[in-house]
Amino acid sequence: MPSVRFNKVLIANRGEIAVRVIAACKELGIQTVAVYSEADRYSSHVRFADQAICIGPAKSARSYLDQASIVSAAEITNVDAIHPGYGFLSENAGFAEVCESSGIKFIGPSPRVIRLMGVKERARAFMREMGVPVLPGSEGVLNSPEEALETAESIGYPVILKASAGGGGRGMRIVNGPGELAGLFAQAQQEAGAAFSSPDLYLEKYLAAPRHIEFQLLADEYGDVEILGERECSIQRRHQKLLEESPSLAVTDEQRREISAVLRKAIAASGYTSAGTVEFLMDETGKLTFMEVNARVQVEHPVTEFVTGIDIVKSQIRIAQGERLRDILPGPLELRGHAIECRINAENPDTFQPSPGRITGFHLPGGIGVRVDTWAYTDCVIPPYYDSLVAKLITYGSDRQEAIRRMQRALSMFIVEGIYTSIPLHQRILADPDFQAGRFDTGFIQRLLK
Amino acid sequence: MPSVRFNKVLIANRGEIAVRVIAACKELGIQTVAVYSEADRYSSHVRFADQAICIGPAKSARSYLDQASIVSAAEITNVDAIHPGYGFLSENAGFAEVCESSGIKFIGPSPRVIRLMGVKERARAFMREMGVPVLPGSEGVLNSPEEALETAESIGYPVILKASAGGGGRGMRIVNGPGELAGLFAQAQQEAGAAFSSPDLYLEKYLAAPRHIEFQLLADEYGDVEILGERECSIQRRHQKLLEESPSLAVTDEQRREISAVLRKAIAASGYTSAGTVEFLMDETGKLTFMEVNARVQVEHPVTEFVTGIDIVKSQIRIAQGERLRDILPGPLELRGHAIECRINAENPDTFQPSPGRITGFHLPGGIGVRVDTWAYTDCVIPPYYDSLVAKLITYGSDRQEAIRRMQRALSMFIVEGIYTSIPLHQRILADPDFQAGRFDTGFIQRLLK
Amino acid sequence: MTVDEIRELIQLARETGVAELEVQRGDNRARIRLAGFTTHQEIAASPPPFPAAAAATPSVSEPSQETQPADPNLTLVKSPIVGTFYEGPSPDAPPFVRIGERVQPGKVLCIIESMKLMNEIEAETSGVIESKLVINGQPVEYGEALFAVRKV
Amino acid sequence: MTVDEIRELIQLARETGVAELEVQRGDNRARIRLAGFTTHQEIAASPPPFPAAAAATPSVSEPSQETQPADPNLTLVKSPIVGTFYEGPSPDAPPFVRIGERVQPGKVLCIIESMKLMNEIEAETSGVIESKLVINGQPVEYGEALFAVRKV
Repeated sequence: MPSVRFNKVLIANRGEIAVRVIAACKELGIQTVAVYSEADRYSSHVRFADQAICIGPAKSARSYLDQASIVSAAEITNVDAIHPGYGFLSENAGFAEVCESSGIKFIGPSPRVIRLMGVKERARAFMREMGVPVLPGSEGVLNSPEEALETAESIGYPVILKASAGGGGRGMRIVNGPGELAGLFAQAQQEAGAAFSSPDLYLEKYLAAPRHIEFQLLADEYGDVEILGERECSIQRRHQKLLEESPSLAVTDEQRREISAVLRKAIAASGYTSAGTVEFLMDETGKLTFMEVNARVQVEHPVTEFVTGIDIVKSQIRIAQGERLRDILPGPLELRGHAIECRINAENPDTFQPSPGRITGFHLPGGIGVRVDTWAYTDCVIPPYYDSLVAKLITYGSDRQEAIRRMQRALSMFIVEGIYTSIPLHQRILADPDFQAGRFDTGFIQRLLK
Repeated sequence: MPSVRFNKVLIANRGEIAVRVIAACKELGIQTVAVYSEADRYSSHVRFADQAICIGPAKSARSYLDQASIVSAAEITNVDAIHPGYGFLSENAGFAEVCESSGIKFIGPSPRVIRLMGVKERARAFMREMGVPVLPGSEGVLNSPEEALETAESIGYPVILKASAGGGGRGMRIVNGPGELAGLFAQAQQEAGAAFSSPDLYLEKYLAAPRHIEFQLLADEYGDVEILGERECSIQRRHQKLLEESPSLAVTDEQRREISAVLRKAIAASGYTSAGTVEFLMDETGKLTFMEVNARVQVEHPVTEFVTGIDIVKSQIRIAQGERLRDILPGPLELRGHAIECRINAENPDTFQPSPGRITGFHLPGGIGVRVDTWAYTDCVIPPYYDSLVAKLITYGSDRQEAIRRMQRALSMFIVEGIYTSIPLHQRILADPDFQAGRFDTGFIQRLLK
Repeated sequence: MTVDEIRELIQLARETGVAELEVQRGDNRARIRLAGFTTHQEIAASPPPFPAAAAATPSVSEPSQETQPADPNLTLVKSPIVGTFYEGPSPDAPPFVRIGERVQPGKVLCIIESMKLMNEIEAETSGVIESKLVINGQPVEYGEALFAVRKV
Repeated sequence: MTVDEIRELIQLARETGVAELEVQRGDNRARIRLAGFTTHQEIAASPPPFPAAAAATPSVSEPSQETQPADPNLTLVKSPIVGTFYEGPSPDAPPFVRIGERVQPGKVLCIIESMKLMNEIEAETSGVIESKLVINGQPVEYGEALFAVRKV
C-alpha cells in the first residue's frame, strides 16, 4: 500500500464534527466538500468547506443517512475520500463497502472490521481470545432460555441480557434472579429482533454502578497500533455522556500499561485501521473488563488530544492516505496534564427537553487552556431535527484541579442567549464535592439530580 | 514573608489583558474589580469582573493612567492587590510605590527593581557586571559628544545613540561615521530630554538586521528564578510586533541553556520578583546580546504558556501572594511543541490606518491547538482612543510546520465584519517562503511590504 | 425620520417577520430588532447574518423554496436527487425537451445520473418550457432548479 | 433629538415590544434595548444579554450623559472623581445642603474623599436641591450622579 495524497475529501456529517474534520483537512492542505440538508444551509460546515452540496431535506433518513445521495455528491465533486465523522453512517459497514466499490476511500476501518466490532458478542469473543479481560458471561449467542439459565447460575446474579447486534439500551434486560429469566429473555429477543433485525442475545455479569472508561487507539495499515491513554466517561445521563476527562483518576499507571499492551496486540490481530475506542467497565474493586469497540472517532476525542498533543482526526486522514503511524506521531507517546470536556447541549438543564431555536447572543470563552469545538455562532438557528450538541468546551490544566477550575471559569464566561443550554447542569457537576474528589460512577448524575 | 491569599484584586487595565487577568483570578478563586473609562462601559472586562468602577472619561490620561482614580477605586472596593497588565501604569515605579504605601500589593516587581530596569543604561551595566553578554558600547551615560566619539571609534561604526530613560524609538539615532556624530548627539539629547525629562544618552554597536529574541522569566520573593525559554519576535513593523513564536529556530539548545543559566543568576542578584522578559538582539553570526528588561507581563506571553504548560499570569498572582516558585510550577520545566501568536489589530492591512468602529459580525476560530484572547464580541465597538489590538490568535502544533498550518486554517476561519483587521497581512506573512523557512530578521516586514 | 415613520418601519419589521431592521436615510439611520419569532419563520425567512457567508461562497447554491420565482405562473422543476444532469437519453440523441416546447405531466424532461443509475425526471405540471437552468453534463445538488415551466 | 423625542422613542419601543431600537438623526444617535424583552425560555436559563450586560450588573452604574434626567429643568451633579461621598465636613457636622435648599454656583454640596484628600464638590448651577442620590459614606465612581438640582 503506497502512501497517496488526497486532493479532496467529502465530510459525510454535520455540526461540530464536520467543522472539526474541515479544520484537519485545511491543515493538511486538502480541499473539502461539505454535504448538508436543507435545514443546515447556514451551518458553519457549509461556510468553511471549499464546496458544499445540498443532499436532501431536513430528515436524516433522506440526507445524512442517504448513502446514494452522499456517494453521488462525492462523485460529482470528484473527491478521493469520505470522512464519516461519528454517528450517521460512521459505523455502517455497507456504506464503507459502497465507498470502496465506487473508488472512494472510506476514512475508517475496513468493512470487515466494522462488521466484527458491530456484532457485540463476536467482538467480545474475539477480545477474550486475545487475552483482553471480559466480564464473565456466555461463550457466544444463547440458543435458548435454558442455556441462559445455566450460564447465569454459573456466574451468579445479577446478569444482563444484551442484543448481539445492539446498542443504545435496546434489547437489554437486567435479570436479578432465575425466576425472571425466561420472561425477560423472550422480551429482549423480541425487542432485539425488532430493532436490529436479529434476535440474537448474549449474557454477561451485570455491574450496578461501574465506571465507564475507554481507551483511544490509532492503528495504521501496516499493523502498528498505539494506545493514547484512557478517558473517564462515567458522567452520563441515560447513556448520554455529559462530561469526559483524561486521564481517569481510577486507572493506575500499571493498569494503563497492562491494558495498553494487551489491546495493542488484540487490535493489531484484528486488522483494525484508523482511530477507534475500546470501552471498558470498571467494577468497585477497580478491575477493568471489555465492553465494546467504537469503530470511529468519538465525540470526546479532544481530551485525549490535549493530554497527548496528538491530532486524532489528522491521524485518521493520514492513516487512510497509507502513511505509517511512526511518521504521523510526533515522537514517543507521553501523557501530560489533565483535560476535561463538557458537552454543551441545547436543552433545558432541569427538564432535559431539547431547546432548539435561534441563538440571539453567543460569546465563547477563550484564553489559556480553553478549546471550543462548535458549529454555532451569533444568530444561528439550532434545528430541531438532529442531536442537541451546540458546542464542546474542553479545558486543559497541569493537573485535574487546574482543569476543573479552568472549566468553571470558562463556563462562567460562556454566554448563550435565546435557547436553554446544559451549562447550569455542568456547573452543578463541577461544584459537587464527590466529583471534585473523583468519587463517582455511572450512577453519579442520577444521584445528583435526586 | 508568609504566604497570603488575596480575596479581591483590581485590574488596572482594559482590553484583552484585563480579561486575561480576570480569568486567572477566577481560576484562583479571587474576586475581581474592573476599572473602565466611559468609552469602555460595554467592554468584556466590565462584564466579567465581579465589580466594575468607572474611573474617568475616554482619554487615558484621565482614566487608565490616572493613578489617584485607580487607587481610589481600589480603596473603595477594598482590594488586596492591583494587577497592572501591560502598558499604562505597568512599569511605573511611582505607581507601584503609591500602591504599596496605600497598603495594596502591586502585582509586579518592587519599585526599586522597576526603576533599575527602566533606566536602560543602568540595566545594561548591571547585566554586563553579572556576565550577561551585552553589545559593545559606552560604560555608562555619555558626558559629551567627545566621549561618544571616542567610544564609537573604539567599537567601530555604525553605532546607535539611545536615551537612557528611553523606549519606543524616541531619542535614538543611528550614526554611520564620525562626521555625523556631533549633530546627531545634539538631536538625540534634545529629543530624549523632551520625551523622558532626561537628556542622558548612551551608545552601542548598531546591528542593521538583527533578530529580536526575548527570554521569559518568573522569580519569586525568595530568590528562586526560572527561565521559561525564549520567544522569537523579529516580525515587527516600526517596532510593533505582529507575530511571535516559541521556540526560536535561531536559538540552539546550548545557547538556551547558557543564557538561561546566566540570566537566572543575574535576575536573582537584582532582587527581581514576578514575571518579566529579557530582550536580546541576535546578530548574523547568531550571537545574542542583552537589550533591555520588560518588567511586566508581555502581550505575547501565551506562546510561552503553550510550550511550557505554565500559566504565567496565575504565577504572577501567586508570587505576589508570597508563594514559592517550586510550589507554583507543576514540575521540572519542559518545552514541548511550537506556538505562534498573531496580533489581530483593527487596522487597514494595506495602509495600516487604525480602523475603529462596530464589529457587526464576529466568529472566532476554535478546535485543536487554537487559543483566542480577546475582549471583543459581536456588536462591540472598537473605540478610537486606545491601541488597536482586537484579539490575539495563538496556535500550537507538535512542530513549527503544524503550528503554521494551524494558524493558516484558524485565520481562514476568523471572521470579523464591520472593521478592517490585520488578518490579510498575517496571511501574507505565513505564506512567505522565507518566513516558513525561518529566514528572517527585524527587516522582514519592510521587505515583505516593498 | 419622524417617530411615525419609525413606527411604520417597526410595523414593517413585524409584518415581514425579520429579526432586525436597519434603515439609513441620508444622515438618519434606524435599526429595529424584533423580540418574538418562531423557529419555523426563522428557518424560511431569515437572511443569513454571519452566514451571509454561505451566500457569498460561490460553490453553494440555494435549493428549494428560496428559489421559487416571483411570477406565480412560473414553476420550477427541481432535482429530487444529487447527481449529473443529462438533457437527452444518450450523448448523440436530441434533448428530451426544448425551450418553448409544451409538456404534460409525466413527460420525461431529463436524466439525473446518480451512482451509475439513470433517473428520469418527469414533468409534474403542464406548461411550456421557458428555460433550461443547467447545462448538459453539469452536476446538480438536491433541490437545484433544472427547468422553469410556464403555466398556459 | 430632544429628551422628549427620546422619551417618545422609548415609549414607542415599550409599546411595540421591540428588543432594541437604534435611531440616528444627523449627529444624534439613540440606541434603545429593553430589559424585559426576553422570551419565556430566556427568563429562566439565560444570563443577562451580553452587550447590555454592563447595565445589568448591579455594581456598575451608568455615569454621565446617559443618566441625564428626562426633565429639562432638572440637572444632575455628578462626581468628577472616584472616591467616598460625605455629605458634611465631619462626621458630627450637619450636611452641607438639605433637600429643598436653594443653592448658588460655588456653594459646597459635599466632599468626595479620594486617596486621603477631601475634595469639595461645588454647585455649578443655581436651583433647589430636589434629591440626594447617594448616602453618606457611600463609595462613588466617576460620573456617578450625586444630587438632582431643579432650576427655579
